[in-house]
Amino acid sequence: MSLALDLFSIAAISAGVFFFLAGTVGLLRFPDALSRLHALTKADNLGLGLIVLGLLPRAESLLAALMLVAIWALVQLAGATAAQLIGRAVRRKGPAI
Amino acid sequence: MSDFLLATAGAILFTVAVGLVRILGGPGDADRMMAAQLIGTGGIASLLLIAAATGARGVDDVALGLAILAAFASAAFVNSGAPAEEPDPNPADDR
Amino acid sequence: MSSATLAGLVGAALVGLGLYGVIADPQPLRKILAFNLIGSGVFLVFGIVARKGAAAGLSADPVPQGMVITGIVVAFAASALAVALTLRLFEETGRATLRPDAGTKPPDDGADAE
Amino acid sequence: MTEGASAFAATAGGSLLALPILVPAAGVLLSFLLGGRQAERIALALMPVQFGFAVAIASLIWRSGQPLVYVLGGYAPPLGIALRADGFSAVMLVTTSLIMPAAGLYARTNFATPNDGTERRAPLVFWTLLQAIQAALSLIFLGGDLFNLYVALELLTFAAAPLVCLDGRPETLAAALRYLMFALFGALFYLLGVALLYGAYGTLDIVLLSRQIRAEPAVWLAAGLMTAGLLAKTALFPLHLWLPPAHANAPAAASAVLSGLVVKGSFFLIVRLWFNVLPALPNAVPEAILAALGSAAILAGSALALRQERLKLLIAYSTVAQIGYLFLMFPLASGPWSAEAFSGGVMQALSHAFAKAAMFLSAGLIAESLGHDRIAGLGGAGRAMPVTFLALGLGGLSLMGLPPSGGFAAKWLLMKASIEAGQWVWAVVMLAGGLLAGGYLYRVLAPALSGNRPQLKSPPRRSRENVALALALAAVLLAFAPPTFFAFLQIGRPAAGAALR
Amino acid sequence: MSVLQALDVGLALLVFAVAAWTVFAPGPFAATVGYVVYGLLLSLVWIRLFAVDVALTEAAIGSGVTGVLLIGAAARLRGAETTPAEEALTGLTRLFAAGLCLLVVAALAAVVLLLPDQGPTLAPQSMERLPETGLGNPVTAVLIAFRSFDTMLEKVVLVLGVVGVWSLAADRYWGGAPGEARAERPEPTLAFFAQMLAPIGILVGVHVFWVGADEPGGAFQGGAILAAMWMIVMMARLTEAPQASAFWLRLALIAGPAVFLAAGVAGAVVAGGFFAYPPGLAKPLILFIETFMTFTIAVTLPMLVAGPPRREPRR
Repeated sequence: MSLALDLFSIAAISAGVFFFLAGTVGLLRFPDALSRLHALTKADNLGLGLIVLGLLPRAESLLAALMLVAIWALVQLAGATAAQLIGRAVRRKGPAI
Repeated sequence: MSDFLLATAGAILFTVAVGLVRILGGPGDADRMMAAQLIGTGGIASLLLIAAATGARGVDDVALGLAILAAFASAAFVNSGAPAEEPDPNPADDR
Repeated sequence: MSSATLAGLVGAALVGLGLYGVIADPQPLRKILAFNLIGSGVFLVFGIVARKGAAAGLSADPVPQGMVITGIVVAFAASALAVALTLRLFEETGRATLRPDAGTKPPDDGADAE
Repeated sequence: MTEGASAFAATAGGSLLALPILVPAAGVLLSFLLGGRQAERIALALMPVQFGFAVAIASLIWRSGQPLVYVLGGYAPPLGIALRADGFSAVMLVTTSLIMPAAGLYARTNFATPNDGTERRAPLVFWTLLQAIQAALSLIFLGGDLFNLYVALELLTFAAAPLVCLDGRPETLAAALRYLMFALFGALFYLLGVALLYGAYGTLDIVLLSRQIRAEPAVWLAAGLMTAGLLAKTALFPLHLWLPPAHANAPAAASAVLSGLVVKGSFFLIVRLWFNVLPALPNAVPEAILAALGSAAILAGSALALRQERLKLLIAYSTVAQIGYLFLMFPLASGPWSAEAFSGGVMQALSHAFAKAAMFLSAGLIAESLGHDRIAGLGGAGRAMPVTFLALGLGGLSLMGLPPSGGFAAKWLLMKASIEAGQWVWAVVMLAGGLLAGGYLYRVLAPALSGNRPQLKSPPRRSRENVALALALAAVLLAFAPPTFFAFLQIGRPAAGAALR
Repeated sequence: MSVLQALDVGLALLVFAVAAWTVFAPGPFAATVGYVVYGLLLSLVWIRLFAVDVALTEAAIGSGVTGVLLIGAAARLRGAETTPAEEALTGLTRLFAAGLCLLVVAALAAVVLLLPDQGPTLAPQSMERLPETGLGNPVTAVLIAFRSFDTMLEKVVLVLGVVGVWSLAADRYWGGAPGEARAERPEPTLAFFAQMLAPIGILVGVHVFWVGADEPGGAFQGGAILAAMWMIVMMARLTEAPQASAFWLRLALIAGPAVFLAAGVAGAVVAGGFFAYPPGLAKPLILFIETFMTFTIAVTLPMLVAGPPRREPRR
């Protein structure tokens, strides 16, 4: 059982790292600010989500697990908001701001 | 297992660092703000991984605090850059 | 090398970087950033002192930790005051500068008549 | 720590030590809360109280012949914080509690709240921060813990910096910002030294530290960093650049407090550091460096004062020079002549505090009456406002070190000590500094006392002239300090370094 | 080298690189964003030093609130970015500065390396006296009991900070409200975010304050998170800063230090010394003081960020 959970953790966390990597590659390769923003938010939040998922089985208590989920949810909210705000600023003033 | 967690934390920090090199330099201030956003998510991820690996107590609260404040820099950036009263030049785009 | 010593070396480097910024950078805002770098370097030195004082079942000496928390709050207040001064100076003069001769212009009227 | 227990046996009346800090701090909070005219009322009402505390502390020390000690919260050092008052602390407390009300009485005209009681910006800020300076200085004079003293330094910075730009002119804003930057630099370097000392000895209590200090790299570095930081706050040459614009542009009452008292706060800590914390170090070289910087300050500050065109800037540069004298005591106060040199240094701090406060207040009156403070335009002004110029001149007497004045007593003691110690060079510098001071004061006084009476915009109010004159007379009267005064200064002074070496 | 050590080295290099960026970045805005990134990384370092209370403070104040302050300032200072030639330092001065800094770094690094692995500590004394306070978190005990005098005075410093910032107002705005006015039509994204976040953040802030008695957390950290919530609601222009002359605002700004000071003086009457707590009553008294301190910090930090009053007072 514990081995299965460990394997699950390893799989989820590795997938999470992969998405972080993908996000960074997107940042490096995409030509304009808006698509870079897209790469950043989507990949990062998926990445964090998978890492949280992988850490869930290792949480000491139900409360700690809920905390992890809450952290993920808050980052989702913050990421979506920041992306909106930055994206709109880019569109309003042009990418040079 | 804890070595694995630490290694992933390191890997995330590394990718974040590579991303920072790209976007801290710009070209625009918007790109730079993305750097703050990137390190926010990446930092929280590695914080959780390090905490799980080293068993330090109370780190969840730190991650929670960082998560709450994650969008603040962007909010300050937008807030001081463009007055809210200014009509959106292109309202149709907002949807 | 322990992680505490490593953090101490980072702290030393931060103090140096910040000091360079404070001396070499003419813009007030960047000086404020540099001050914050020095500050966090100093706090890290407190941090390693605390970590090396791990004892009695604690993983770090609480006394320096308390001092760092006090210091972070004071540093924030100092930044806020410096930023407010810089912004006001910018509003008044259209530029933010610390030129020495900015202070030596004689006032047009009574030096301190309110 | 049982070893330290005896150092913290609470002395009778020790709880008095908390009051000169807590009462003005409470005054700050109340003034800010109630606002309007209450700030002025609270500030002025607490000043005699503060004087009472200072005198009570001094008399307790005098009667017992011992320093007063108080442990806060029942947590003895090293875990907790102690307050300590020796003779030097008490003298500085009394001086502060005399100069503060003078500045306060003078400032009532400039910082009055209108009759309808509407709160105004400058008065509220001035009266609140004046009390904050009082609290910070009390803490500096009484603090027995190096981190607690860091908090005191920050309190002092936050209280003093906004006073510089109270009138909001752009050049005052720049001066305030520069002052703030130097002060922050100073506080951070001081704090870094504190961190190293804690790392080496696990305590920040001055008495406990002084028993353990050994000459080792961490201590040397800490001493260097803390001294550098405090020198920046004291504006010792070559870290003096911030002082003249800041002190010359502040309102006169604030300048008097800043120049007379606030720079003495960080000077006091340098004395504490070298004489109370680090007496066990072989300190001949660092103390010679301090005195060399002091000498440079005397010569450079005086020379720059000679070239100023504005009276307040001239007085501010003279502060740069007079601060230099304070540091001449360091190489002399460790030898067999230590008592004399120490007394001389303290006397210089006191007499400069009174004299400089008197001069800034006089300069403020002159600027208000003439509408400017250009030295070239002072011709005949001395005839129009004789009392003001008398105060200015008496203050100047003390700066030059002519008898009878506190400045003379100070320089005489220092000079005697330097000659007895065979360190002639400091005596020569002091003589040169006195001559230069005579030069820049002559530039001001000679034209003012001759020529036609100028048309005054408004004659200075008599009561305000008297305040300045009283301060100047206090500087003169210091010359007649009895021997018991100098004995008092030695109370609680650790046996000079020589005894330990 | 273990994985953990490798991670530490990597983290150290990253912190150093970002710090160097803030010093050498081409423009003030780029430097400021670098500083925000740096502040966040520092929280990780503090976790590695097992100083979780400090990490929380650094995350909330050092990175979060300071970030808003500095980014806002950098955005407003656009146009002041060019450095006139006469202000640039000469190469020689730079070289001298660099030499001086290297000297400081070398000396400091040497001393850091010389510090013994097991240094002097007050941890045992703290643990010995901890039961008297009724607290479980020794860092909180240091702040509110052992060195309460520092903490109280530092609260006074915050009040002076507000006085100093407000003193920069133009005379006609004295007593008016700082910051931006409430918007008729707030930015929808930001408004939504603020409305979503504020209730959660308030909950978290109170939680962090409350657990601070026994776990990492406390008045500073909880208060800073609460402060951030007020700031985001103001940034979204859902509400505006109160007038600087408002009595309740002044009361809120001094409540923390005033209650602390009053309790300290009361200690002289009932517990035999200034800032002493009566045995048995220490914990409730400490929580009482901390409640007011949390509240005051929550009000003070946004006021420090909002800057001097910028609008004429309403009567």
